[in-house]
Amino acid sequence: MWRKNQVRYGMVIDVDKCTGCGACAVACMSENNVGVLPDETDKIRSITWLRVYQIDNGKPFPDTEVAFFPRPCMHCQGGTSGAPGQAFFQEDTDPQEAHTPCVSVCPAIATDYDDATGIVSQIPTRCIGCRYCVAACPYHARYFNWYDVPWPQGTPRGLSPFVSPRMRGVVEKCTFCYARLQRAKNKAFVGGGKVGEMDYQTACTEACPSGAITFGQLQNPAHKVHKLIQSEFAFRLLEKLGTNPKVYYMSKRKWVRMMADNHLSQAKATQAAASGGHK
Amino acid sequence: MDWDRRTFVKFAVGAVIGIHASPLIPKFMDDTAIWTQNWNWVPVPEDGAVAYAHTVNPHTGTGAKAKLIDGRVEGLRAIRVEGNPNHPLSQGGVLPADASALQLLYNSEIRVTKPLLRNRSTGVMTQLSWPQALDLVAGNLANLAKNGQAHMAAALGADPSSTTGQILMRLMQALGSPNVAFTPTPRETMALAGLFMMGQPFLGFDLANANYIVSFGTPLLDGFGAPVAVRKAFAGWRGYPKNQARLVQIEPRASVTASQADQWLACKPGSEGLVALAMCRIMIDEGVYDRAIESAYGWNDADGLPGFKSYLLKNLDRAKTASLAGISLPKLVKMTLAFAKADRAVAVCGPGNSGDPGRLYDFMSVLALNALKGNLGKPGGVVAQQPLPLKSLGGALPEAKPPALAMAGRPFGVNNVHELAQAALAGKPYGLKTLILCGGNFVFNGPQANVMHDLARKTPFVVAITPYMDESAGMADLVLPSTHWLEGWGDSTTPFGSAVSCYGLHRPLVKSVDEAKDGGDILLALAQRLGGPVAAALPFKNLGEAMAKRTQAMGDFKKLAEASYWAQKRPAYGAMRFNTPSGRLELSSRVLRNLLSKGGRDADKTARALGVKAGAQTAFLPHWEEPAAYAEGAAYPLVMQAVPSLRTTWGDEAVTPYMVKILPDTVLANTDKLVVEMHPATAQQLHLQEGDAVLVESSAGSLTAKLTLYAGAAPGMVFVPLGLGHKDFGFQVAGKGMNFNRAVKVTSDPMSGMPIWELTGVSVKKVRG
Amino acid sequence: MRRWFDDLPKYADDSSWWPKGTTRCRPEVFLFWLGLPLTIMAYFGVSAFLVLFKGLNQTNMNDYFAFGVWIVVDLAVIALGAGAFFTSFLNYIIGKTELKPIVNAAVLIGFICYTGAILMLGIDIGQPIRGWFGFWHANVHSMLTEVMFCITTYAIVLCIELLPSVLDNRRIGKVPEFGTFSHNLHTIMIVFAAAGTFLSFFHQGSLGGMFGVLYARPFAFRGHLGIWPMTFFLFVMSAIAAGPSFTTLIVMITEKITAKRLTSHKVKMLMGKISGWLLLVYMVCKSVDTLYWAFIYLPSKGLSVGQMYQMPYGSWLVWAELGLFGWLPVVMLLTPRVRESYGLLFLAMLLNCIGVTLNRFIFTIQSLALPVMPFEKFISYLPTWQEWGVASLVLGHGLLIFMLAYRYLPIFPQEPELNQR
Amino acid sequence: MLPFVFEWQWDIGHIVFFGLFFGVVSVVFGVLGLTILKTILDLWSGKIHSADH
Repeated sequence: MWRKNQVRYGMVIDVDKCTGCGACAVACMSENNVGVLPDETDKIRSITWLRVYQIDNGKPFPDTEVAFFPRPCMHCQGGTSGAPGQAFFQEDTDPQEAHTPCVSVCPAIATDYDDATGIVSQIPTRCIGCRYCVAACPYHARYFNWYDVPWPQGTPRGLSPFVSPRMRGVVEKCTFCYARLQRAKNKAFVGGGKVGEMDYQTACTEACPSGAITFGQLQNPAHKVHKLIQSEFAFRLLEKLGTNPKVYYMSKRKWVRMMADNHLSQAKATQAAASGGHK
Repeated sequence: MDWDRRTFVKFAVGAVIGIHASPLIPKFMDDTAIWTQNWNWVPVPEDGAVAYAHTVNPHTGTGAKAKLIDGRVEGLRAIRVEGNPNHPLSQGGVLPADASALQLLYNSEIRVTKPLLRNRSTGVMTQLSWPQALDLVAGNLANLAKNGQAHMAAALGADPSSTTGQILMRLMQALGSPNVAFTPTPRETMALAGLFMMGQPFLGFDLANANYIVSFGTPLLDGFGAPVAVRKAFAGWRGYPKNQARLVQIEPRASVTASQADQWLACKPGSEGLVALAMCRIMIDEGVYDRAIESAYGWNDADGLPGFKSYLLKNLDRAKTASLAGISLPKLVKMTLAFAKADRAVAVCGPGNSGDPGRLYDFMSVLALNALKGNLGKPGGVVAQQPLPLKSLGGALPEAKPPALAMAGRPFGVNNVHELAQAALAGKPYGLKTLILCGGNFVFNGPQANVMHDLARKTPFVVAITPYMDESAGMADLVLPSTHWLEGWGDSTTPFGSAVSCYGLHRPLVKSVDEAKDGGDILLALAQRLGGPVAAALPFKNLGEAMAKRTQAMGDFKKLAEASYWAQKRPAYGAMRFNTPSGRLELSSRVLRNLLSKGGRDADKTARALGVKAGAQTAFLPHWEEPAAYAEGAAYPLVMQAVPSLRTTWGDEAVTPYMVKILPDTVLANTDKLVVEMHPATAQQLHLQEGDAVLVESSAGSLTAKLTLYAGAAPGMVFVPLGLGHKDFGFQVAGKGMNFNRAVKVTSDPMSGMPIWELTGVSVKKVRG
Repeated sequence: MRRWFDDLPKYADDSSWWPKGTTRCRPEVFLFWLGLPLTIMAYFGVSAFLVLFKGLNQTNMNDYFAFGVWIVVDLAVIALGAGAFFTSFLNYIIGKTELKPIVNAAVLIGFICYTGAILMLGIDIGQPIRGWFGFWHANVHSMLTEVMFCITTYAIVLCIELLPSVLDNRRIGKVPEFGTFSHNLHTIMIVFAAAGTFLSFFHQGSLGGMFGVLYARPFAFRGHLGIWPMTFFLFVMSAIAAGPSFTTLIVMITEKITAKRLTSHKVKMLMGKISGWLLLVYMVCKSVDTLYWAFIYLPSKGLSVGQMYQMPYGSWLVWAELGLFGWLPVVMLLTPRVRESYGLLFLAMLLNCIGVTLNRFIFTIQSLALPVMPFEKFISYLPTWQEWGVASLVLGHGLLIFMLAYRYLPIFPQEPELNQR
Repeated sequence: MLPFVFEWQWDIGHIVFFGLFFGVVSVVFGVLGLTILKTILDLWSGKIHSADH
């Protein structure tokens, strides 16, 4: 049985519109006070809440093609996911069944699944740094602070007071710009209205110069995302695992859609593409 | 009582129980927990009243919205740069460079805060007061002027159309020096092509309304014109279940544009213009072209010179051309017919991937193709922008006597910073005594960085006006701190390719660091100190005042400043007015002909002298000249081209820490190694493998990098990311990768005289490391 | 005239502290050998300081390898330490009193393993001073929470279980308070044995559950039985199968080093037999589980077994874990002739212990090494010297404690009679 | 851990988990306490055991 009328924030990213410019990633970092380390080419320790993966179709010249998967936190719902491609967002009410991979494993409730919004929160000040959640996430959307951030002299002036900078030794990740929701709620409360679609948009959505990112309430027919996820071209990353993400992608290109999940038929090809390393 | 074992044990046990009973332990744990959340080296940003202010980033042309916070302790500060939804071009979108602008603004480790005098021998910097610094420069210039050597002072600026650029020009002109050059842009090539063929210097592509777009090697989606605007248009082309418009990309590499395009025709490097001509030929052969063009001057032979039609029919065999360009003819024909059939089709020319201003004849060819398509002045076609209603800063000033260094015997003066530098270095006709670098960071951006480096090193007195301790400042004797665009006044004009003209303006939003002044203010103060004609030519108290005068026609300056932009409402549709000698479209340019035969010179000879092989036979026609890079010889068998990316650079600003952070390891590999792309087959021929350290060497310079094999790279080429390899800009940016512009060989376009460096002949060798 | 050090031997003479009826090496020799564990501890000290002071960037762990050698060692030693709870379970609760001669040793080894593991976990987390949040804000749905609770509590139980052995020291035992206390503890030991068994059983399982519940990590995920994934039960089984072997192994090594007989071979054979049967049960389940995982579960996620084993973590691991270190020890331990031979029994038990260690390694490292997203890259991991330093703690403080205990505490009740000459 | 901890909300998991946990803990420490108590009583009543006896 499904709860359909709930507020569930989610995102649709149009891969065919994404030009991989990275504006989303940078806007995200400036919104959320992400630091920069002396060596950021060490990708397996570099904190990018929204990482733009580059993929290619592995075909020879001149049929080569690249595309981009901007990857925020998927804010997995867990539970029984909608069938691949099937758009309507489903969720399981049984708490045992419906659990987010990372939330259920955190020993200290430093990350939580907000039942009112479907947003997976992160509380760095409570995180003990066991990294169990990092191990649990197949999207590598969770990042551990391996270092203290060396803020260059003066740069803290440019930091936003709405998101506190993290300390070393804790995990952080995309929160769908939760601080923005807070502000929207406050405004709505003062104004006596409800939080409208445009009142709460994430930094990446706003920034994207080609409007490839759409954000809103997946189960609210009035919101754009609700229509978009019904499309036959909509898909999600690693749907077979049943993580039931709330971030959808769209592409007319079959190879892109194939690249989003593991397929026995493609086992070899995907491996080749992965080891091809054009990322 | 005495302390026997028993008492001790009792005491110990008692103590343990006591401690556990007391709140000591929980209190201590609580405190430690709190402490871990308040490490004093983790910054705590101050909260305060939030306000937004509109502005325009002059480097990207993006309409931005700065988020400001007024803190009780910290005062007013910017915490974010977001997009301005009202801005007609960027419509709320931003680029990485915009979104991370604060990282440059607030990094006091890279900002220049006070005037600094550098001792060349020791390299030691000493602080000066502003009066001292200005007197030093003014004294130097005045001295030159006194000895009739004013022309031995040169100034390089970022943007000639900006008010600061205008001030710089007037300053030097009034001083008596013809040597002012600016960062070369495709806007100038476009202006020339437009003037020569249509008498229209300001042309744009109505991308938003086109439904069939053929791009000739222009990196539409990797960085072109106003990148955000182009992306907004691109977003409109896309749709489900099928796209609204068809994009065809013609270039040698599977770039982002090529990949996102509906069709990618991989061509030989530098043959894009040729493809445009081939399309013209096909359209003529198939008779699918707008008959109106037959009335154009130079369609048929005229004045004993071949017309465009006969030139194509005679010299441009379809099959030969296609194979020369490396494109399958059937594909090309099919595409051309679709292009001709489409109701709102446009052919786009522009800067190359390496960010050069483009080749004049290629631009002319593409314009001709558009004319053949008959889309001039039509929605989704090539339109003329309404010229910006900008007043000039004052009356015309007398031309400086001695010829400009960059003229190099050309019939018309052009902005060629590279020729200026080379002539000055060679001392032909004369050398430089003073060099003013006003923005643009030429020592890094070049175009040929090593030449600009030498120029700065050889010139006795170098002044750098810059917000940052950048490469140019590092070479300067005197560094004058100018403001960041969020701190001061400034403006920018219509970006390349835009269908509507647009003026961007930025004003001081936050307190400027220490003693930094607006670049314009510094120049004006200099003018005042120089006095005489110079002061008279620039009678403004400050840059703001100058901008106010210049923008009078745009209405109330205060309102304008707050809106931060002025823009033409809608593209100027309707029959295009041709301000040519013939009053018609000129496929064979008479303007050009007149220029070449100015002063009774033989146009044919001049043309040949300038490097147009067929001389007058083709010099005035859109035609194709083989790129110089082909003629580099066996020593440099490969062709090098840049990979532009909004992640590495846009405009003349430096890459920011966040931009470096999001670079994939196919651009910047661990640790901080530049990565160059090559086709697997080419690598095999050179016995190179994935991950090899290679030396990319041209006749002008070199760079070392890590090699990656990319099937999408054209064989016989090597592709180098653009905009990395800064020596300065702090530990987050310095030493990341290598500078493409240190390896390029800059040549001059035969006819426009603009510097071009789209392609460079190189050799690639494996090296240790 | 007397030199200042002439009296040293007298002062240093600790023979009165030795267990009754035993002989130990001379103090200076003992002191000399203490140098070994102390050196290791020093190495640990330096590494631990660096990690705590500079942060976990001192390791080679990263956002892909969230867990490293520390977790592997933790899991391994906790599994090997299972001898403690299972032996005392058999001894006190089932009433297999034949195991009495070895139960002290088992408890001591358990104590070493658990304290070592806890210390390492304290260093492994990014915010050690906040470690207790795990207890305070406990998420009862997390396997790791259960592990934390059970391990800590069980460590306390182990201390209590070990207490009698300490109190029975010849000198300490003379103190009436201690003697009496120890006597009373002995009489009630069954309760602690029961509690220990309960706690141990659950956290051994939860350690396996930790991986089995990672349903987004196809390599580790396993189907559930009730609220527990298969790995829960597999880990318990492998632990109780390897524990007794490890205990016996240590005893045998001690015998070789001290050139004494500490327990009768009968006891060792019994331990071997117990190990053997438990390992058999485990191997059957494990094999079935592996087959199901490889041929039914993985394909359902669009993955093939081939993808799961990429060099350096190639398919050789399967053969090693299930064959050489799995079924082989089963066969050996269940063969009486093997158990009778000191050497072969030793070998069989060694294989058994390596097997369980390898299993923990595979679940920790390989689960993380394998990219789940098809466009991700495969990366491998090697620990830094700091990581090895911290990991060597168990060895260092293990040696130290065991040496002291062996010298002063009556760990091996059979020793006197077995070594009469 | 305790119902008055910030953000504590009751669910069956808490009851089961902490029920068992605190159960075991109280057994362990209870018995330990009793043993200590018994020891003290023994010492008073002179039922003294020591390594010699």
